[in-house]
Amino acid sequence: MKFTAEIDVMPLKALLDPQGKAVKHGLKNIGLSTIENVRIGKHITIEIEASNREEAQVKIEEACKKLLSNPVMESYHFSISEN
Amino acid sequence: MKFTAEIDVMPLKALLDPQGKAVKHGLKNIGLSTIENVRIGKHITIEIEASNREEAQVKIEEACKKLLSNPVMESYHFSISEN
Amino acid sequence: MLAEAGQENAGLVDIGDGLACAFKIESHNHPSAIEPYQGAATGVGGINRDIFTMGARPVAQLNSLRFGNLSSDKNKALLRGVVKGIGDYGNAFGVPTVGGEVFFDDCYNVNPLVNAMSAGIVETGKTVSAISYGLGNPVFIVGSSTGKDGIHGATFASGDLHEDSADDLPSVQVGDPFTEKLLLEASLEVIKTGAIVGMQDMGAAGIICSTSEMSAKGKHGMIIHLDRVPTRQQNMQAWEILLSESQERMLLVVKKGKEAEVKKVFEKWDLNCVHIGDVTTGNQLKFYMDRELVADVPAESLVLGGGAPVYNREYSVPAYYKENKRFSIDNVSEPEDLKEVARFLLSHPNIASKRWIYNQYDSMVGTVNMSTNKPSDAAVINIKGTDKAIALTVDCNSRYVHADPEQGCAIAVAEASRNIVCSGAEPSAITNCLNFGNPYNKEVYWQFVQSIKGMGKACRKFQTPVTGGNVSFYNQSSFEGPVFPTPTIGMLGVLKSKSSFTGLAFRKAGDHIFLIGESVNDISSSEYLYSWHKIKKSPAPHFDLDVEFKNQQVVKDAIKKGLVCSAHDVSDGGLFVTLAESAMASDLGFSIETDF
Amino acid sequence: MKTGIVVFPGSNCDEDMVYVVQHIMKQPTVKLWHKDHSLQNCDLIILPGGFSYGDYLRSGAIARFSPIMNEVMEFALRGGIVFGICNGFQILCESGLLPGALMHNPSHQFICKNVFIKSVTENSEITRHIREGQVLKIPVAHGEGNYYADASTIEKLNVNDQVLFRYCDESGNVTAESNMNGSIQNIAGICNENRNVFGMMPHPERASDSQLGNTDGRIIFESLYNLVNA
Repeated sequence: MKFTAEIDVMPLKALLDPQGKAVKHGLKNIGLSTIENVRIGKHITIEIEASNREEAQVKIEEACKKLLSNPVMESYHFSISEN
Repeated sequence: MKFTAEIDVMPLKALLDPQGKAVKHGLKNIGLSTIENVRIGKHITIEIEASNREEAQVKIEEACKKLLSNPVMESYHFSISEN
Repeated sequence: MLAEAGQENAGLVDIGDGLACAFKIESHNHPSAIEPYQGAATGVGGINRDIFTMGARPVAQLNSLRFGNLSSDKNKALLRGVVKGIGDYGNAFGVPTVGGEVFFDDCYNVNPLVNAMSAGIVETGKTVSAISYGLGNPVFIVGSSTGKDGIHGATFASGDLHEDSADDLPSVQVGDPFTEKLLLEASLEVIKTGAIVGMQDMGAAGIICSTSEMSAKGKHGMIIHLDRVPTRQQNMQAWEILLSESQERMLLVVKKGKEAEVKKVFEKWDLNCVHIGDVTTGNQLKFYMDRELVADVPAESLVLGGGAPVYNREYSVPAYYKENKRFSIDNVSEPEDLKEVARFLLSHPNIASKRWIYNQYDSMVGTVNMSTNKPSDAAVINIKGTDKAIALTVDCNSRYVHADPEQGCAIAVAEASRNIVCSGAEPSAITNCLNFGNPYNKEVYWQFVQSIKGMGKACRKFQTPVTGGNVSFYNQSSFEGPVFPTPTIGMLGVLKSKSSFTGLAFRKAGDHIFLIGESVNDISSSEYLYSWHKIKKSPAPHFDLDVEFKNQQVVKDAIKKGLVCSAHDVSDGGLFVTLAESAMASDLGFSIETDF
Repeated sequence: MKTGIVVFPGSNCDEDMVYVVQHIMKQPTVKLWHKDHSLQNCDLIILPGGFSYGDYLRSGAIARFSPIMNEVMEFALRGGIVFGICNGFQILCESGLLPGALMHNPSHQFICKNVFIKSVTENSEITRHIREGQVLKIPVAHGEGNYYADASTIEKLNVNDQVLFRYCDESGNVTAESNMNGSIQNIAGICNENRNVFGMMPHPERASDSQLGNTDGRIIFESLYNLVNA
């Protein structure tokens, strides 16, 4: 069975996010001034072959832990849907 | 009212995604070989003050069109939730 | 020397033409082991702030990196992360990375060394000191907002920490090169207004450190309102604001009445500029939080030498030091296939081209790097508008220092001086970054004491004063011992005239090749012995400081007389590698006869 | 020709550009601060290299909305000459003054080294003094230099002779090996349809000072200012 995982990897909340700060400034320049907080991370989509949803879940969890996110600085969450 | 927008900006399907390819290779190295397709883009969260959901929708749409994504090479979609 | 060592944020040396050079090297070893990218990036940020906080504009950066064995994926990842961190920060900040060194050895497996060096130019007399005085003068904090960065790093009872939920404490400090570039331009601009009494960048221990250092130096006190400090995270406590090590922030003491002028500059550059307190008489630092006195400490006691405790540590000669002496070249078999040895050495990570690394650094921004199209042993930086140039290098073979700290450290200074001389410059002064193991280990402290002896001896010989530097202890290897003692030497040289600039590449077929200095039948601690024969125990290579000095004078005079087409120092890999490097840089070959 | 060099927060090659234009090309030069709205009636605007807004989000994405860009775009639409180098080229693409976009290098690494580029048209203000096919050694320094545009845009660029430079080897062959950032058809520089807005990724200002041992870039400025070997 084919599944698609939508993964978000974001910098930990307490960390300074220089990119978010700069984009917030940019949004102010185009008149969007009622913006409080901008944070920027990665969105990763993965198509994965697995015998069932649980197996896909376990594999994606492992991918996030081992490679896709750096636990020292990032947190992740993901959703899985059947193709 | 306070709203949070979750925005995904992804490279256009037609484009080569070298980073995606590198990550797919990395995943194979840690034993996750049943992976077809990896694509990497940006996940942006924005907290925005707006009188109602429609206004927040319009503002985030404008932010995506004008700044957060470049139509030549990227597409975007977002969801808005009330805080 | 214009500033006494340790007095200012960086060493300051007069280079003539009414100009001075501020330069320094610093380590960011432990943060880089935790998170290589940000650890290295914030190291680059910190060292550059030490330069422009004195009013000098950074013109060149170098770095000295040490990693464990490249066969391990972890070390490959550390190398990739550190190099990308240095590149991303340095390139965005806009100062060219013009030189450096990298060395791989098992002893650095879990504890990489990341030393960053920066050099800046300032008109003599236009420098700004890290000082505070003048009753009523306002104190400003400028630059990034303050967060709970580096708080867990503070030596606090763990009891105090549990009040903060774990996810509120940033695990790592994130560098923002963009804000640092704004801070650089704003700082240099505000200095020109003449409104500044003193300026200090915020490094370790943030506000508490900068307020006390500046006050102790100016023999005045301060009243600081911590609630006025712009913060990035909600409800920060007083002690967190005091100790925060958030990056890209400076403390300014401004002349009373000039506040508006200062604010205008920082507003132009979209940076925080907040009046958080005032200078007082006496030497007490009074910190208030919402008008409640939370700390009242004398500035004097916190400052190095101002009253901070001085320790006298025992040391003892390590066993390996004597064992090394038992090595003899006679029981080293000569390999049959010497070509194979040559190929092995030329491709060894410690010797092979480091292009993969330095091509990730912008080495040309500022259009001052004369070594881009004419590679030279030391990087030569054009001082526009004068006939002068400066030369910069960073050197240390830590394997030699491990074998014999006194001799090895003297060799490090000698090699730096050799690189400066071979590029056509006159050695001027040094800064150093002393990376050692746990100082409570007697054998480590012996390495430290001996290295300082060797450095002093060599610096006196080459007349290159030590203008300051940095010490990093507790660099331990994976097998519980210390890493190799690594006293990295950063040396500045001056070319009175750009015409003496000399490259390392051969120039024309038919030019004669001269070897200056006597060759000794000695392969101790060489890459050949250590990596090809895998003989790890041998003394430091043969070295005579007086002969070394004389050889360098010969090269200096030959260059001055215009006799030299190129000059290249014989170091790692020996004569063959040196000749190969000069050949490869010029697409010319060489033929030499040896007399034995 | 009075030249205005725009300084964005994070630009770091503005002084390098002033040094070449003012001291080497001997042209009157002013720096234009990104918050101002006056181009101080310059005849020619240069957007220099650097990391405007730290290259955050996308190189040039935020700088494109700096206040002065309104005037720069009006100036360009009225036919004024605008020349963007590296970050300047990225800003011109983000603002739509030039077609296409600059994506991340395939290696996802910053690349700084000398490369060879070949002029492929004499019909432009910055290549008019350069023989078509002439090879120049010019340094590049970027992390997002991978020029991309859709097929029809590329077609138009070629048909209208809007491609100015292509990456090549030392003898002028446009090869895959000489393409260090993946740009389509080795495109290193282009101009707009009206031929008054120019953009290139390599840095000619870093190859214009004889003290640095390479002046191949000077001919581009000599073309721009219609001077003969200044």
